[in-house]
Formats: sequence, C-alpha cells, structure tokens
Amino acid sequence: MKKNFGILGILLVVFIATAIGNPNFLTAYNMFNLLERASLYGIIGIGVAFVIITGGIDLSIGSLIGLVATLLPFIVVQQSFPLAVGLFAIFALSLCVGLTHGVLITRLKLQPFVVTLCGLMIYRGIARWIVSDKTMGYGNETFSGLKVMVGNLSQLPGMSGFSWAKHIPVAFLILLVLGVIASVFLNKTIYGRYLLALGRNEQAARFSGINTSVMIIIAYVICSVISGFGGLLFALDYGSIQPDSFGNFYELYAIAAAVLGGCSLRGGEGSIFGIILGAALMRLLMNSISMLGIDDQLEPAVIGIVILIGVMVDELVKRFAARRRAVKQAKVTTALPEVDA
Amino acid sequence: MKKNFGILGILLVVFIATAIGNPNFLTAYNMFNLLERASLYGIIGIGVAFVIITGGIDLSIGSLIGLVATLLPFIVVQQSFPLAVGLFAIFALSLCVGLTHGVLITRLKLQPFVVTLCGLMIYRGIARWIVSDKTMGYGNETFSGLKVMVGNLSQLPGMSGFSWAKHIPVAFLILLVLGVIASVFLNKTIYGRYLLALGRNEQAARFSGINTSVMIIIAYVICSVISGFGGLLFALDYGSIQPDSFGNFYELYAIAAAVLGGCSLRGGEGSIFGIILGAALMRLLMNSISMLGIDDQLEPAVIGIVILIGVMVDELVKRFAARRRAVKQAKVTTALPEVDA
Amino acid sequence: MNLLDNSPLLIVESVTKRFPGVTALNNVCLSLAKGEVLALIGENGAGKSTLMKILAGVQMPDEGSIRVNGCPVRLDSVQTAQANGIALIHQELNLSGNLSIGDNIFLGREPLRSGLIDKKKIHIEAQSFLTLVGLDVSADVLVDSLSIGQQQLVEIARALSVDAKILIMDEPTSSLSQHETERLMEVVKDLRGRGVSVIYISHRLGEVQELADRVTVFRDGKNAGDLVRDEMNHDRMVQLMVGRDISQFYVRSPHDAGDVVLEVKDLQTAANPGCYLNFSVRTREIVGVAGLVGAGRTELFEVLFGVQPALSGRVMVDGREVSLRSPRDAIDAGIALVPEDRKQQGIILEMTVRMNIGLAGLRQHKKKAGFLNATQEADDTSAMIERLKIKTPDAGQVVQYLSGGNQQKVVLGKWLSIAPRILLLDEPTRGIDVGAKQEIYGLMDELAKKGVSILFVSSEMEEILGMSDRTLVMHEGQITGQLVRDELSEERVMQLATGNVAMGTH
Amino acid sequence: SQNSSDNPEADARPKVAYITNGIASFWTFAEKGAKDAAQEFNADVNIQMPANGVEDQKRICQDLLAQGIDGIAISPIDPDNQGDLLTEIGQRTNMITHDSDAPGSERLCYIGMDNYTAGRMCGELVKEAMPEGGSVMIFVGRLGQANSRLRRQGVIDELLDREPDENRYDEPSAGVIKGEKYTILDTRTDGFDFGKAKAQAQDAVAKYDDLGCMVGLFAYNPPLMLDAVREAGKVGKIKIVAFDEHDRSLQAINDKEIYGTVVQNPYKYGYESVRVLAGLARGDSSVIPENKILYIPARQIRNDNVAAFQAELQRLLSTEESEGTTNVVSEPAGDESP
Ligand SMILES: Nc1ncnc2c1ncn2[C@@H]1O[C@H](COP(=O)(O)OP(=O)(O)OP(=O)(O)O)[C@@H](O)[C@H]1O
Ligand SMILES: Nc1ncnc2c1ncn2[C@@H]1O[C@H](COP(=O)(O)OP(=O)(O)OP(=O)(O)O)[C@@H](O)[C@H]1O
Ligand SMILES: [Mg+2]
Ligand SMILES: [Mg+2]
Repeated sequence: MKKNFGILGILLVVFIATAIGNPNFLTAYNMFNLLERASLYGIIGIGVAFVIITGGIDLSIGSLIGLVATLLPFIVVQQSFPLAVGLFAIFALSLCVGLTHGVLITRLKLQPFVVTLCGLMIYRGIARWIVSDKTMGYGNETFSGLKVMVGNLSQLPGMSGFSWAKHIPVAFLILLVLGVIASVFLNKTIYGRYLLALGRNEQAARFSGINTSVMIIIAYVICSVISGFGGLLFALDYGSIQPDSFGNFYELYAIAAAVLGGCSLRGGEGSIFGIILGAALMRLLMNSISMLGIDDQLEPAVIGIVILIGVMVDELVKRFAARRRAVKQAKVTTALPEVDA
Repeated sequence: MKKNFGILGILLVVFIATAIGNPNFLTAYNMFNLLERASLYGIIGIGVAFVIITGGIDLSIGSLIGLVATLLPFIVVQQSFPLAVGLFAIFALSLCVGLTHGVLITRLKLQPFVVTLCGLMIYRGIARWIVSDKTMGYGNETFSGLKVMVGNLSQLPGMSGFSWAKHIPVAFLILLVLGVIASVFLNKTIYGRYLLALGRNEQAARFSGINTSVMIIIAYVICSVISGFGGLLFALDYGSIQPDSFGNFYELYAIAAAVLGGCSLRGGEGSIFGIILGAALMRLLMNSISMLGIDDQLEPAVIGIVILIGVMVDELVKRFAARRRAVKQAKVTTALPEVDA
Repeated sequence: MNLLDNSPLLIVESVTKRFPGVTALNNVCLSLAKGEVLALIGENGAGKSTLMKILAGVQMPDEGSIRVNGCPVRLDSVQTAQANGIALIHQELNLSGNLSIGDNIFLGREPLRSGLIDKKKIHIEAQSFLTLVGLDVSADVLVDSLSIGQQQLVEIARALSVDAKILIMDEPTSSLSQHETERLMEVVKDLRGRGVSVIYISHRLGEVQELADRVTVFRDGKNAGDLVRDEMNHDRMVQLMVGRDISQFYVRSPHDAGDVVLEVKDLQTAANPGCYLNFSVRTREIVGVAGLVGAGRTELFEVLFGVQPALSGRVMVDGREVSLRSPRDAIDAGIALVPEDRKQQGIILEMTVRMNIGLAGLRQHKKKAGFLNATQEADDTSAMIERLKIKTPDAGQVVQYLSGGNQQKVVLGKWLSIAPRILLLDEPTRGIDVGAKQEIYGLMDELAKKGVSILFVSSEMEEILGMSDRTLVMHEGQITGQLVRDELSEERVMQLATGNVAMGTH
Repeated sequence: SQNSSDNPEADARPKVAYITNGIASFWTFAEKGAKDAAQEFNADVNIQMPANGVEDQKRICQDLLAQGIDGIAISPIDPDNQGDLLTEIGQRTNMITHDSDAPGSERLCYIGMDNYTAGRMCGELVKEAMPEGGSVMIFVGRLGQANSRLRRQGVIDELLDREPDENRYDEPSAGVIKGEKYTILDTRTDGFDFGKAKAQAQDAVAKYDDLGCMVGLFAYNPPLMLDAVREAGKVGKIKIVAFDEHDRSLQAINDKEIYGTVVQNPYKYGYESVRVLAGLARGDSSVIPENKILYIPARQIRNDNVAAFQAELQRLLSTEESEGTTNVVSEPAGDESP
C-alpha cells in the first residue's frame, strides 16, 4: 500500500481541484456515474493484473470484450436460445480464450505479447464476421434481469427500503467483492504466492516444485473470464454494441490502470487496491476534464501526462525511500564500530 | 536468414494461391500497389525493430505518425511557413520524441511500455488539439514536390526514359536504401553490435564499457525519426489526415511485422530482411483477402491467425533444428566411447 | 617472490560504500604493487566484490580515494577504469548469449576495418585467447550454447584480451574444476612474469596459497589484516577471515550406509545421448560426483530432479520406478535439488527469506483449502534460520540483500523444511566462504547421519576427497569410474575425469 | 464483401462496387437498397465498408480496380483531399459519389443529400423543441470526418441564424458560442467509444444546471444521452434532438422523451447508386440527371410522423428477413451515420 502513495496523492489533488472548480462535481448524480465507471474499468484492471503479475500481458482484452458483447445478443436474440445458454456460451468462450493463450504461451513458449496481439485481431475479426458488422443491442426484454448489474443497489432484492442504496452502483459492489476475492487469492492463498513467485523468477519457482505452466494458464484464464464478464457489464451499460469498435483500446485502459496501481510489467508485483485506485484516477480525470470544461481534444494528452507523472512520482518516491534507508544505515554503522572496538 | 524460412514459406504459399485464385492478382497495377503498401509498412517496421532489439517497445508510433502528418499541413498551409520549415519542424519533433522516450527509460528507469503508452495518448491529444480535430489535407500544391516519394520511379529525375520504372514505387526504393543502411548499421558497425549485446544482457554490455543508456536513447531516436518519416510518406500517400484516427494501431502493425520477421520482444534478436518479409506478408494477406473475395470482416482474424501460425512454425522449426543437432551430436558421441572401450 | 617497486601501482584509501540496508565497505584500504599477485579474501558479504566494482568503474564509492601510479583518479565509468589499465572479471557471468564467443571477448573494443567491424581479426585473436585459457571451442560459437564453466573461461579470455596493467579476478575458478583451475594458475603466473598486477579473489584457500604474493583480508566491510607470503597458511587466513579458528574443516563422521534408496539404470540424457548411466545411492551415504567442466554432472542432476526428461532409462526410489517429468514428481519421490545456478534457479531474489524458505512447503498447506498457513511458514522459517545459522536481520529480509553463503543456506533451508530423503547438491559451496562451507559440510554430515542420502557435485578436489563416502567420476557424459573411500586419491580422480585411463570399475 | 449472387450468366451482369465511408448500421439500409437494385437491374454488387478510414478506403478501391470492376460508388471520407484516389478510380472505371460529394473530381454523378443542410434541419428541431431559447450541448463521435463537421456547423449556424456557409468552422476549442437566444455550451467527441459517449452525456447533465437541449449527431449518441437524462430524472427538462434512425431514438420520439430526429434515406442511396452504375455499365448514360446530382433529401421526424416512419422501416426489414440474409431485430437501424 505504501507504494500507492503517489497515485493516491494525485487522485486526491484532482478530486479536490475539480470539486473546487465545479460545485456540481460533488452531486450525488455525478458521484454515482463516476463510481460506476471506475468500477467497470476497475474490474477489467483486476483481470489483467493476474497476467501482469506473471510477467505477461494481455492485449486481447478489448477484442474479447467486443466479441462477448456481440455474441450474447446474437445467440439470445437472433438465434433465440435461452439467456442461460447465451451466458454459458460467453463464459465458456472466455475460458477457452484464456486457456488457449495460456497453453500457447507455456507449451509452445510463444511470447505473451505476440499471442495476445494475434488474439486482438482474431477475436475482433470473428465478432465482426459473425454478425456481419451489424450493431447489436441490449434493449431486448430478455436482458432486463441482467441490467440490475449496472443499476443501483436499491434495485437489489430487499434493498429498496434504504435510501442511500440509490446512490451506490451495483457495479461498485461487484468490484468490491471481486477485489476482496482477488486480494485474498493473491495474498493469502498458496496459488497467489505461486503467481508472485513465478512472476519474479519462473525458473526458480519451477525448481521449487511449482507447476508454473499450470499457474500461468490459470492466470490467463482468470484474466479472460473477468474480461468477458466485464464485457457483459459494459454491454449492459451502453446498450448498443458495434462489433468493429466496441472495446477498442480497453486493454490499454486496463493495463494503464494496473501499471498506475503499482503493477510492474516485469512481473511479480501488484496490489489490487492500487489497481482500483488506478482505474478510479483515469475515470476521475476524464470526468474532471468534462467538469472543468477542458478541451475535449486534449483529453488523451491529459490522461497520458498524468499517468506519466504518476509513474515518475512513484519511481522518485522509491528512490528517495532507498536513499533515506541508506542514510539511516550509515548512522547505525558508524555507531556500531565503537561498540565493537 | 535461416529463421525466416517459416515466414518466407507462408509468403510464397499465399502469393501462389492468390495468383491461382485470381489472375488479376499478378497485374502490374496490383503488384505496384502491393509493393508500395508493403514498403510503407516495412519502413516503420524497420524503425521499431531498433527499439525491439534493445528489449524495449514503442507503442507511440501510430500517434506520432498522426501528429507528424497533422502538423506538417498545419505549419505549411495554415500558418503559411515555408515547406522547409515544416519539414524541419516534424523532423525535430520526431527526434525530440525519441529523445524523451530514451531519457525517461534510461535515466528515470521507467518501463518502455509505460512511457510509450503515455506517448500514444499524449501525441494523439496534441494532434487533435492543435487543429481542433479538423481534417488536414495534402492536396495543396506545396506538397506536389514531396509526392514524388509516393509515386513511381519514372517520376525521379533522369528515370523517365525507362518503361519498367513506371512499375516500381519510389517507396520501395526508399525501403531498400533504408533496409541496407539499417542492416549494415546493425550487423557491421559497433553500434549495431552494442544494441544487440545490450538487448540481451544490458549489464554485460555496460560492464564491457558500453554506454548503454546512450545506445538505448539512440535506438528510440532512430525509431521515432523513422516513424516520423514514415508518417510523412503515409500522409502523402493517403492525402487526407483525420487527426483523431490517422495512424491508429500502426504501432501494432509495425511490431507485428518485426515479430513475424524474427525479432524477439525479449531483445537482442532481429533481422531487417525478416522485418521486410513480415510487413510484406501482412499486406499481401490483406490484398489476397480482397482478391479472393474472402469476407472483409474476417480480415483481422485472418491476419491474426497467419501471424500466429508464422511464429508457431518458426518456434517449431527452431525446436526441430535443435533436436536434429542433438541427434547428430549423439551419433558423434556414441561413436567415440566404442573406440574408448 | 618477485622484486617489487617501492611505490605501489594502486592505492585504495579509506573507501566507504553504503547500500540500502548495508554498509558494504567501511573505510577500507588496499595497495597493490607492480607485478604483484594480491589475494583478497574474506567471508561472503565482506565487501570484496564491491571494492572491485568500484575499481572497475561500475560503482562509485561514497567516500575515500583511489590512486593509480600515485595520481588520484575518479573511476566513474568502465571506460575510465580501462583507460587506467584496470580490467575486471566479474564474479557473476556477464556475457551476451546471443553473440559469439569472439564477439563477447571483444565487446566494446571491436577492431575496425574501414569503419566496420573486422570479423576476421576478431575470430583469429579470440581463438588465440581461447587456446590460452584452454577452451577448445570455435570462437564463432554462440555463448548461449556453452555451459557455465565454459562461459567462465570466456570471461577470463576476455579479461586477458584487454591487456590490462591491473587485472582483477573475482572468483574466477568458482565454477571451474581442477583441470581448468591449474591452467588458470599458469596463466596468472605468466602474467605476473610480464609485470601485470593481479588482484585475485577466491574462497579456495589452496589456490590462494599457491598463487599469492600477499593476502589482504576483509571482514564485515573492514580491513582485517594482511599476510605476506611467509605468514600465509590456511589457519591464519581462516582466523583473520572468520575471527575464530576452524580446527576441523571437513566434518565427517563414519556413516554406516544402509539400503539402496536411489538406483539409476541405463539413464540416457539429452546432452550426452551416447552415454548410459548406472549407479545407486544408499541411505546414510554421501556420494560425490567429480568431473571436469561440462562432464555432464549438472545434466544428470537435472534429469534426476525432473527438470528435463531422460531420453531413456529408469530411476528407482526404494526399488520402485518413478517417473520424473517435473520437479514436482521428483519432490513427491523425496528428491530435492540445490541447483548450481543459485540466482536463477535456487532463490527468488526479490522475495523475503520467509517466502523463499516456505516456497517448497506450501503444497502441504493444501489442507487448509489452499490458504497460506502463516504460522507454519513462520515456524518453519525460524527453525531453519536457527538450525542453519542464517545471518539475516529477520525472516522478512529480502534475500538479495543476503551474502552468497547465506543465500545458499536459504536454498538449503527451503528443502530441509520438507525433509527430503534424497538430497542432490550441485556445487553446494560454490562461491561460499570457509565459515559457511564448514557449516554446510557439517550439515551434510548431520543429514547423512539422520538417514538422508546425499549426492553432490563438486569441482573442488578437496571437497570431493574430504566429504564423499564414495565418488563417481564423470567424463564426457559417461561415468568412468566409482571410487570408494579407500581408493580415493587426487590422481585416481583426475585420471578418470580426464578419460586418460581405461574405464574404471562399476 | 458480399457478392450478391453467383449466377452462371455473370458475364452479362455488370460488376459494380458500393463503398461506404466506414462501418455503421446506417449502411445496413444502403446495403439492402443496393442489393435490391442489383437484383432488379441484373448486376453483381460488392459492398465494402472500410474499417480504418482513408487508408482502408484507398486500399479497398485499389484492390477492386485491380480485379476489374464496371463501376464504383463511393462515399469519400475526405473529398477535399482524396483527389488522387478519386482520379485513379475515375480513370479506370465509372465513378459516382454517394452520401458525400466530391464536386471537383471526375465523378459522373452524386447521389445523396447535403450534411450541412441536414444539420440546419436538426437545428430547426432544436428551435421547435426549445422555442424560448436556452443552452445546447452537441455530441458527436468524431469531428475528424467532413460530414460530422458539416452537420455540427449546420446546427450551430441555424441556432445562431447565420447565413448558410458550408466553409465556416467554429472550433470546438473556442469555447461557448453565444447567440441571441441560443447558447452552444460545448461539443464533446467520443471516438465511437460508447462508454465515453455515455460518460460525456452524463457529465454534461451533471455539469450544467441550466442545460436546455442535447443534440446527438451520430446515431448512437441520442439513446445514450437519453439514458443519462433519465438517470438524472430530468426527462422533459432537458430536451433531446437526435440524428438518424436508431430504434431507441424512434421509440423515444414515440414516448415523447426525444423531441425529434433528422433522417436520411440510406436505402435510396444504395438503390440509386447501383441502378446508375448498372445503367452506365450497359452504356446507358440517361441514368444520369442533367445537373449530375440525384438529390435525396433528409427528413425531419417528430412525434406526429414517427409511427409512419417506423412502419416504413419495418417494411424494409421484413422483406430483408424473409430473404433470410441478415436480420437485425434488436437494432433495426442506425448507428453513426455517414
Ligand atoms: N547493489 C547492491 N545493493 C544492495 N546491497 C548490495 C549491493 N551489492 C552488494 N551489496 C551488499 O554489500 C555487501 C558486500 O557485498 P559483496 O558482494 O562486496 O561481498 P563479497 O565480499 O564479494 O561476498 P562474496 O564472497 O559472497 O562474493 C553484502 O552484504 C551485499 O549484500
Ligand atoms: N540444454 C542443453 N542443450 C545442449 N547441450 C547442453 C545443455 N545443457 C548442457 N549441455 C552441454 O552438456 C554438457 C554437460 O553440461 P553440464 O552443465 O551438465 O556439465 P557439468 O559437469 O555440470 O559441468 P559444469 O561444472 O560446467 O556445470 C556440456 O558440454 C554442455 O555444453
Ligand atoms: Mg563477491
Ligand atoms: Mg555443473
């Protein structure tokens, strides 16, 4: 958590600055929206974190999201299968995608960047092809039950009585649950420990009796399944899906959130809390840009600059801490010899 | 060159299959187009190869291309500066971009993926902001001189007499020249040797007295300058620049070409010839898809699958060769002990 | 003894260097005369390598001064160090595996012809240096395809090619066997004869005694004393290094070997497919495996540990055949491996002592539905820290800040915590100081007494002679002989290891 | 690419191509029209939707030319700057433009409407929806393409009662544009990212207490704007004016949640393009009108005529369904329009 100081600081500064700049920023309506967006992107950020921790990467997330979101209405509305079949199909698809990535990476020893770059292209092509580039929609009655997931807490059974529940998105609850599970998995189970270990030094992990291939495959499966689930949430929220562009660049958002949150792309490091912060910061920035009336065109530049500053601050904080430790050490060692002598 | 067998094979197969499938494929017109496209993408592929060889990556290429292509007409047409000023400005810009990447990566020890991901966002934002998202055009008279670079050889001074010159794009000549220079640089000069050495083991290179930071910075500068130049060529060829999308995903095409051509993203490996092959294969595929009347929507999927097959074949060839070597070795060693005994 | 100039060539004065968490050098001094071979010894983490890196321009000192030929110098880069005539063979291998041997030897100093690299010249000159160090491989071969020992020889060839006035060798023999080591001794003596000054770091005190004109000893980042040639004997050196006497170095009590535990039949490995290996190990037995660099010993261990598959043959534990397709299988069969390449295969540098020691035992936590058993992990770790006397501030220390010997003990601790029945040790004391060595020997003995079967590879003749109940000798992938304790002698081992004799007894 | 049929007598049938400026379900109707015409006029039509802008469009055209084609109908993404490509096509085959014109090129004919005028029609709807005046936000996928800029400019010019001038461009970065009655607060783009489009709408609702009307210029914008307004509980307070025929937009017009929309007639674009090209291929130049422009006007849809319009669309779709080629049930129409 210590290494999330930099980003937490930036988050607070931007938050306060926007609140001062535009009083409407703090309205319940805007806060709800912000929370919901941060949650959706946070969810896919958590997914990719597992892969990043193994020292890998997944560039196919955006395309998988596009494919899943396209497939569900295709199966359920166009082919008239029951919703359960559709949901199972996209779940199975996500799982197979992750499995394939993992197997290609561990068995054939292909590079994760390459495998998932190909995935980026392949899933996009399939999504476009299946529905001939037609826009898919979630306006259908069938999906109204699922839509609770992108509503507010008061829509949940038994929650309608609480007035505050109206102001909390269900997606935030999902994020919290997922975040806690992921955090426990990563830090409290042996599998999480295996992932962290092999992310640092795969060979040493294998030499310690860890089945690193299986663990890596699991990481890719987790990533793809969470991405697929995230794709469903995004689709429900936006209602309308264009197969050729839905989800484009989402992998970069997810990776950026993970990196901002302290994941090292070299593997072996990552905090779920940090990733949620990272996703929140990115969405906050976009909201602030709107709220403060900053040029729309500059938005990508602002986000890019903030991420850059974030990682730079983190790096400098790390160096500063190391230096301070060295200085402290110096004092200790100059004190000790007198006792020795 | 040996390791380009797989991809060369696929290239030939696709080429012959398309030629059989559609006789129009081999027309001079189509060949010219194909050669030109392959050349343009080959050029940016060569650029990114330098960075990949150091074990780095440059995700900002597409955005830089967009920025450069937007800036030139902005400076020359809208602000009415002379063309030379405009050209110098985009050259200087590309150079500074590369320099900044290199410095952030070597001095601040930031990860290349992160730095250039931020670049991807920042340059896009700046390009959009400077011209307020307006489309920029190269229809202007001022650029007609430059347009020779995307014409055919017969437009070059002294070449109008040769009838064959009409069928060769100038861009192909540029690619050849650049390819030869890059190849010599990489394989015959000490700088190339240093890049290869540090790409595999930076510490070893540093301990050998190589200023690895400077070499890495040089690689990023080369990449950005070539990308900028490539951006100019693309812009001249397409004539119309939408600041918010021009060049999107080009970095992925460039990286894919380099990887197909045998560059390892782990660094230390790369053949210029292979990269050119890689770029050619990708463009050939797109052309073949058109020529054979394959569903347009499937295009990304086809490309993704072919790249995947390409790297898989390369990997299997490599393993097979290793096994054969081992077997050969075995024969030699089994021969020896019998003499001993 | 050589006649030395009065004015030393190199003087290091009160150099201090701090790292986060440690003070590696604390006011150390050192001097080196022209044509002198100075041995630098000290326990792991005493600061030897740190000082050498400072001299080679890789690191900058926090305080202190350095003079070469009487002039103060600021060695802020490898280039300035080279300009001052200083070359360093690093303790860790530093080669680019994607380049050829020749390219590595001349990396950073490539001869040019009309602006381009002169490949021919590189080849010819590199070949001559390879001959000098006794590596019989073409200079065009990629470094990736060499074994660690061979790579070490390439490193040495590179340092020789620099033509330095001061040549620093940081444990050059740590992965060399006797044969190559002797060759290196000759080279060093020859260099001395030509007026080159050498700083020689080694934990093998025998080499030091043979080679050094003078010995400087470091302890805990400080000077602990100097010894001139006449004063140099094993005990004095150890005394200065460790601060106490180590009377009995090789700890061995008589083991009465029991039943056969591990039996290997017609085992064929990928690196040496022409050879079929047969041997067995019994309980309470310590079996040494001797051989030259590249004899195939590591390869054998990796097959036994399931790292790479055997081409054919059988491995039996307790008379039952086991299939070894992964380290997991091996561990399940009761086999553990302490690998040769500690940093790549043994430990996870960025993780804590606790996490490293706990890593192999985590599977036993499965009882708790896969949740970590923090108490068990903590208990295991503190037990190991105590039992192996691991020097660490606490179990939460990151392993990369430990000295090499203590890192090695962490690897041992990881395996002892799951109580293996067959322990494979590949160069267990590589790069480890005498104190830690003795502790490891003691441990091996203790384990054997408790019924563990130990198979260990060593390139150090003394260690083989001192520790093994039985010795297997390998040559070019083949087991050329087995020597029981009574037959064991340096000559016998060398004969078998160099393949100079007819096949030994099986 | 869809070759409409593999007829044995294909030799006699002209091969023509219909090229859009991107992928959008707006073009689904054009595709339908083109196919219907192909059947009627005995031609093969190859429908191509470039996914990646100018570059893709160029590549697709060149590849078609290389295969030999009897005519190309193209919607140039950036007519001003694609002169070289248009010349190349014009020299090699019959070329007409649709949806977006390139008057300076060698095109034989233009089929479509004027985006600027359509924008002004959209502005008229805003005026009707909010006769007493107020502040307006504009949402659009991209401003990079000429048609969206023209559309936006039309809206602004109409609201400010300016003289028509297609070359005017109020830069979005210039900030608030104040007219006598109407104030254009801002224009936000989303780059076809639906998530961002929704966020932009939500942010605007949150930011401006006095927001009077939201205008969505690409088909997917209005439904997302409506979501935002609903969530804020401001339906009716904030007026919405749409563009194109997204089914949710039409439904909302029915429910009086959206005031109205401006629709083009993409079916006609496709139909007429193929008809003209087939005629030209057979040497019949009478298919081209005198002024070389086949004007297909845009229409304004309000609550009073939305039912009839929906029925019209339904008819188109049902024929399509019976053919069994494609069926877009949930989304009968409309994404970002060209
Ligand atoms: N880069 C570094 N960062 C932090 N600590 C370091 C670093 N390099 C060395 N140290 C620490 O400095 C101390 C001295 O290390 P050094 O490598 O000089 O020991 P050494 O005498 O060469 O030991 P060995 O015999 O094991 O090679 C050790 O405690 C080591 O952990
Ligand atoms: N993966 C491999 N593929 C091919 N050859 C290999 C491989 N690993 C090792 N070798 C070769 O097999 C031989 C035996 O190597 P190994 O490392 O097992 O020897 P060793 O006796 O342990 O020597 P060292 O003391 O250098 O470790 C060497 O010639 C080495 O080059
Ligand atoms: Mg050392
Ligand atoms: Mg070995």
